Amino acid sequence: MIEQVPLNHALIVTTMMFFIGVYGFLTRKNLITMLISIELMLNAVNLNFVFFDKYLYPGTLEGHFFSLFIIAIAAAEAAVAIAIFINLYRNIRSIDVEEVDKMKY
Amino acid sequence: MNILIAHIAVPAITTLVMMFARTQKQVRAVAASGMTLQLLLSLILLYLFLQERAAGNEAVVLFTQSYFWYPSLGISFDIGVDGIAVAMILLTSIVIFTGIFASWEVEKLYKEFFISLIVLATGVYGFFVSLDLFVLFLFFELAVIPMYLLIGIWGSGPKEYAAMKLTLMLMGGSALLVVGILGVYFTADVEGLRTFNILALGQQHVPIEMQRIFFPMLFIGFGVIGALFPFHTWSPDGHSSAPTAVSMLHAGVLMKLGGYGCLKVAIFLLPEAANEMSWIFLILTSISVIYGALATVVQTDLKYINAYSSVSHCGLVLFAILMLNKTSSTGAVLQMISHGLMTALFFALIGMLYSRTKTRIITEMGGLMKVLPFLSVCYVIGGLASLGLPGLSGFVAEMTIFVGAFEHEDLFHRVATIIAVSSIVVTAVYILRVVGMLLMGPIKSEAYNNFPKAKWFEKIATISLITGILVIGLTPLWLSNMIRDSLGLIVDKLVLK
Amino acid sequence: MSFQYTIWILLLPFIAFVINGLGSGKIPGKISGWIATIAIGISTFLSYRTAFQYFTSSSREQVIAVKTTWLRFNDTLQIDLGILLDPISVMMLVVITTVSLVVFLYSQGYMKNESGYDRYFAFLSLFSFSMLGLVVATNLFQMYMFWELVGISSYLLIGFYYDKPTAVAAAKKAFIVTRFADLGFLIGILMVSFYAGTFDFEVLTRPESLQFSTAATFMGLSTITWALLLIFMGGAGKSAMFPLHIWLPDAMEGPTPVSALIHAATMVVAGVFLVARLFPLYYAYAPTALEVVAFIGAFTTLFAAVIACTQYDIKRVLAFSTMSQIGYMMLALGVSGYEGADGLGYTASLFHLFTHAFFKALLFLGAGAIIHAVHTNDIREMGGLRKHQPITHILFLIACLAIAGIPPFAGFFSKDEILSAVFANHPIYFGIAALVAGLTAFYMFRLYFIVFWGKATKYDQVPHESPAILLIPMILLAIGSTLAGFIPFGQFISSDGLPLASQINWPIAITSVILALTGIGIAWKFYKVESTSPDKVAKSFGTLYTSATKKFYIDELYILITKGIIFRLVAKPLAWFDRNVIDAFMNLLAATTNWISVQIREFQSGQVQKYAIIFISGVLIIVLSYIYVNR
Amino acid sequence: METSAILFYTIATIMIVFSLLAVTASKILRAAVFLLFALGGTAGIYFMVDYFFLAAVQLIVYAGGIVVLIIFSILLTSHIEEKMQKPDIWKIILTSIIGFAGATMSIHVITNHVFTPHADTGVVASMDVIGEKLMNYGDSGYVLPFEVISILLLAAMVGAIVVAKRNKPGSND
Repeated sequence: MIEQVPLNHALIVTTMMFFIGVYGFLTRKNLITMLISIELMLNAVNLNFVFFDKYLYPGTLEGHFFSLFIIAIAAAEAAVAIAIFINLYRNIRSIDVEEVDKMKY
Repeated sequence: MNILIAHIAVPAITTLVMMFARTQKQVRAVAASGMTLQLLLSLILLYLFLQERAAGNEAVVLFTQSYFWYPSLGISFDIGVDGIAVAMILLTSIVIFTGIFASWEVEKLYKEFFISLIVLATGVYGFFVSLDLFVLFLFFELAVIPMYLLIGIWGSGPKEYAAMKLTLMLMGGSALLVVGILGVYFTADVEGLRTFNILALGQQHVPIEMQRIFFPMLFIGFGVIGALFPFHTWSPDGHSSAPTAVSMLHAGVLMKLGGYGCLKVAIFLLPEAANEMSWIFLILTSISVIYGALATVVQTDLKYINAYSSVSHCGLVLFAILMLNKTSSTGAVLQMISHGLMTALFFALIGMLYSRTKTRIITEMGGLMKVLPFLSVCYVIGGLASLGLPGLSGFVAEMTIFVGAFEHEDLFHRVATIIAVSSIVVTAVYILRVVGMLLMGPIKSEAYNNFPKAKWFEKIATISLITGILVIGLTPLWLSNMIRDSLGLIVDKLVLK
Repeated sequence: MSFQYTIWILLLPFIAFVINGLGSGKIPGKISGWIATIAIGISTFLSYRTAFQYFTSSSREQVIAVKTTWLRFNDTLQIDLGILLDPISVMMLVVITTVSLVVFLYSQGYMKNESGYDRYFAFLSLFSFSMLGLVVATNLFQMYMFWELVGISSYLLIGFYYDKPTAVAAAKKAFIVTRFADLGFLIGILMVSFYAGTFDFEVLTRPESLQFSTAATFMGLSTITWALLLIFMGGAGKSAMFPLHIWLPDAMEGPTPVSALIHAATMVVAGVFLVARLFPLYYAYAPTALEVVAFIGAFTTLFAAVIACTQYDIKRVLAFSTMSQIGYMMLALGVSGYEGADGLGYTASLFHLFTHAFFKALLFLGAGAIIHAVHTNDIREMGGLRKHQPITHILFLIACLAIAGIPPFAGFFSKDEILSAVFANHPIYFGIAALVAGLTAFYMFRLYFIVFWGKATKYDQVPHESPAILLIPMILLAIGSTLAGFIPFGQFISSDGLPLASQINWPIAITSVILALTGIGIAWKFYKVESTSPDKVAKSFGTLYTSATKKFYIDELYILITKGIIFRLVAKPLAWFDRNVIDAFMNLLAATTNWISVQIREFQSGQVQKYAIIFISGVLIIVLSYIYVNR
Repeated sequence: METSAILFYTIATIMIVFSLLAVTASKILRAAVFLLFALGGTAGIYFMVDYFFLAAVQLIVYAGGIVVLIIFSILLTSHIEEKMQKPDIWKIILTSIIGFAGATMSIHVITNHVFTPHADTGVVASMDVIGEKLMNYGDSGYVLPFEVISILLLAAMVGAIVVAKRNKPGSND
């Protein structure tokens, strides 16, 4: 079904998505929106795996499983991240990334 | 058991035993007995060494022992001593022995104090016995690090500043040393396994281009602790802030690691560069000698006076080493020992006087000869040794150096020598100035009459140091021969121009 | 014929020093004094025995009585400690032990009420030991060692009253000035030994056996000349030759017997002895250096004599007189030749050294007796003492006659020899020497008349004659001063070792006696009774007189150089430089490191996004460069 | 153009647009919702490549789990109406430059690289194939990562609870 689309185009889409994620990660101040950006990046990477799997090494399903595992890890990561955010919010009443610099020096 | 290993083991065991001591009395007793044992061991070592030599044992180093630590890198725990090392070990034993007695009344954290002091001494012993550059460096660091604690915790005045300064400058020297040692290790043209063994490295040849790079590094690296101008500034601050025993040990022994290292590592392993570049350092050391002496003349703090005069005297050590011949190098080692004893005596006495007068500024004191005759006479003897009175150790050392330095006929060496020689006048000036202001003249204050007389442990400390000074001063021949015989290997490598 | 026992001449005073030094405070003063005196007494006896034994044997060879290696420098140079006996060292042994014994005895009485009696005798014994070691040295370096020891014992004795600031300052000054001179001595020794390959006098006094390359020159003089000049500098320092004389007048702060022993009879002539010891070397290789010796000697003798005429401190007058007389000896050495009759100057110089020791010691001891009685050093506060101290008066008069060169006293003979030797060399030097002979007579009798005649001063406490313990030593010296001149000195001591038959050169002798009598006459006229004529004469000399009383401002010059220039302009700035430049540079290094790390620390801001920006930029740059490279 | 291609480009456009909106939206809840759309678009693409299971997981875990989690946490930490302050302009410019540079570089590499596609072997990611592979410990079996992930999830769960747990009053940590 996807075969009509050249791999290059598919990859360009994921690349754009990835760098949008990067942009978000670097500009957003709110930690939760930064997490959103990270999810975008992960998503782009997942797509890449799937595309490579489908176009270049069909049948092995390696990309498929990789994506599967990444989704699992992303879930775990999001859970921990949000736990940290909440704890942080409880402590300093803010989840602004610029105020979280207690660990400097 | 090998007697050299015993030299490292006794202090180590002493510290261990000390951990279980509770009261100040017990700690002192353990420390004193341990170091007395150590002094006896060193005397036995000297006896055995002379015995072996008399029996015709011509080996370069005696009492050797070798344990591999890390064979693939050629690191092994090699120990052995030649005449120079034996002399230095004996010096160390005397100084640490007296140091224990000089710090008899330390109240604050006494257990930790003695432990650090003896750990420091352990490092020094290890340095003198090891034949492996890596191990040598390890012990060198072991000797330098406790200094930070000793000055930082038990010091006086701006002690944190002084401790930091001293440690940082010595560490800077160490950094150069590491590079230099590794440089020699990697560039020596060796077949098969590389080695850190000094004697083995001595038989290998380092390319001259590499020597030119690594010689200054090693020389300055060791020179920093030997108070080479202009890297001497840690000495006045460090010594004036350090507690008595630490000043004694540091000026008496640790500064000697510099001269010893310069001679047995820098010059021995890199002889051609030494020949080529000695003039640069000769200029620096000549400056050191006269500059230290002149700077002493105007100081008013007793410890500063002694620190600057140490700069001058240790400059003379390096100066003599750089003359690169047997006579002057013998003189250098003699000067190290002589200065070690003298300066330890001075610092001990300064500590004892300070505990009574509560000041170290000479203009605030006077007439001590009347109230503290014993300590004053000891101070005068130390002063006379320092200004090179015949019959005391300083004379022997200085004259050997000067005769050695005069073996060079060219104008440059002549001028450098004459500059160095002229320091004896300046030395006389500052010694007599101190003696005149501090000990002579009318008694400065009524309170002086209530000063306690010298206590027994103070007497032990000063008398043992003065005995050393007198023995060397009156019968120098055996010592000078012992040192001289060990220098052959080093000096023969120096191709004289 | 063995001279082994001579070692005890040295060891006995040393043992006395050790006993008195270690037992300080434990041995009662009286006993410590006797220990030292007995030790030096035995030494004296042994010295006389040595002298007898040595001079009765026909040869005047050098004898090495004892010798042991003390320190070896390299394959050729080594320091031996030993005893070298030759005419001059044996003569010096006699002089030193005799004067020492006399002074030790005298001190028993003189120092009776001082505290630190044991310390005094310890130092005095140390001095005798070092001085004896100096004269019997077998080599230059041994001589240098004892030279230094002599210096330090002099320091200790001048500073004997260590709670008196002037004494401390004087001691310090004496040591430092001589130390400075010794610097020259040491460098000279090093140079000589480098070229000669030995320190031994056995070799050095036989110049024919040495090979000096005279080719090497520095500033127009050969290196060996420089070396010998530097050695002479050492001698000049100890012997208080101009311009290194400034310590000697101040050294009079010490106890008077010390001044008699050290600063009149023995230590200060060490310089003369040194030049005499190396005389063959000077003569053979460095005639220029000898000319310098003669010049310095001539200048000092006149210089000191002029100053002596203006001083009012009894001991300072004697000190300048000592300088003047040593200048005389130096002058004689400097003009001396080597062989046969040419060597008269050498003999004369040492003869004068010998006789001078007696009468100058006597003068000092006499001065001590006077000071003891009147408790002041200032001659203006004395007068008419001949009534109070008749014996001292006679003894002092003998000494004055001896130093003035009136026959038949000792000074006459030796001075006559010097004058003949100088006359043979150079008329200007002779003129100076003759003038000084007159001046000497004048200032000595000025002293004599003021003190013993003059106005009858009122004393708080009537001065009384000294006790026998002070008088007996002085009488011994007076005998020496009277008779020493009759010793046929040239028979024993001459530059080339062969007996020198010296006769009195009558024309010169008569001249000098006339000059001396003139001097005495003027002094008699001026000072026998109080008169205003001295002041008038002094006024007519104007600045010359005032500068002479101020010792020609040499002290001030020295203070300017040491305090003003070396201390203030060199040492102080140097110490400042060390603290504020070198140390500051090290601190700057540390501060810079600190500053850089503070700056770098900003990277570690804790701002995650900044880290991320840097991280991503880094990755981009790496990838970009990778692409670029693999294009 | 084939329908499938049209479908793909449509989904791609949706995805990119919503991604952009997600990172620029000034209200945080909207950003989460836009993220949901972008993730949904991804699931659509998974359907297009016939990975139905993956698509299902994507929808359940991402859209159903993570986004809900995010929204909850937003509700816990912010006001819904609260507008986020704009990032300062320099930051935006700098980041845009970095983003553009990165994207350009990557796209440059992608377009210039010649991929060699392999023919489809006809293996379908059906449930039984997936299950077999996940539980297989032989070649091309994923039982080890599977187990590791499961432990990781457990650990994350415990960790999240511990971190987020409200401290008892009076206790120090």
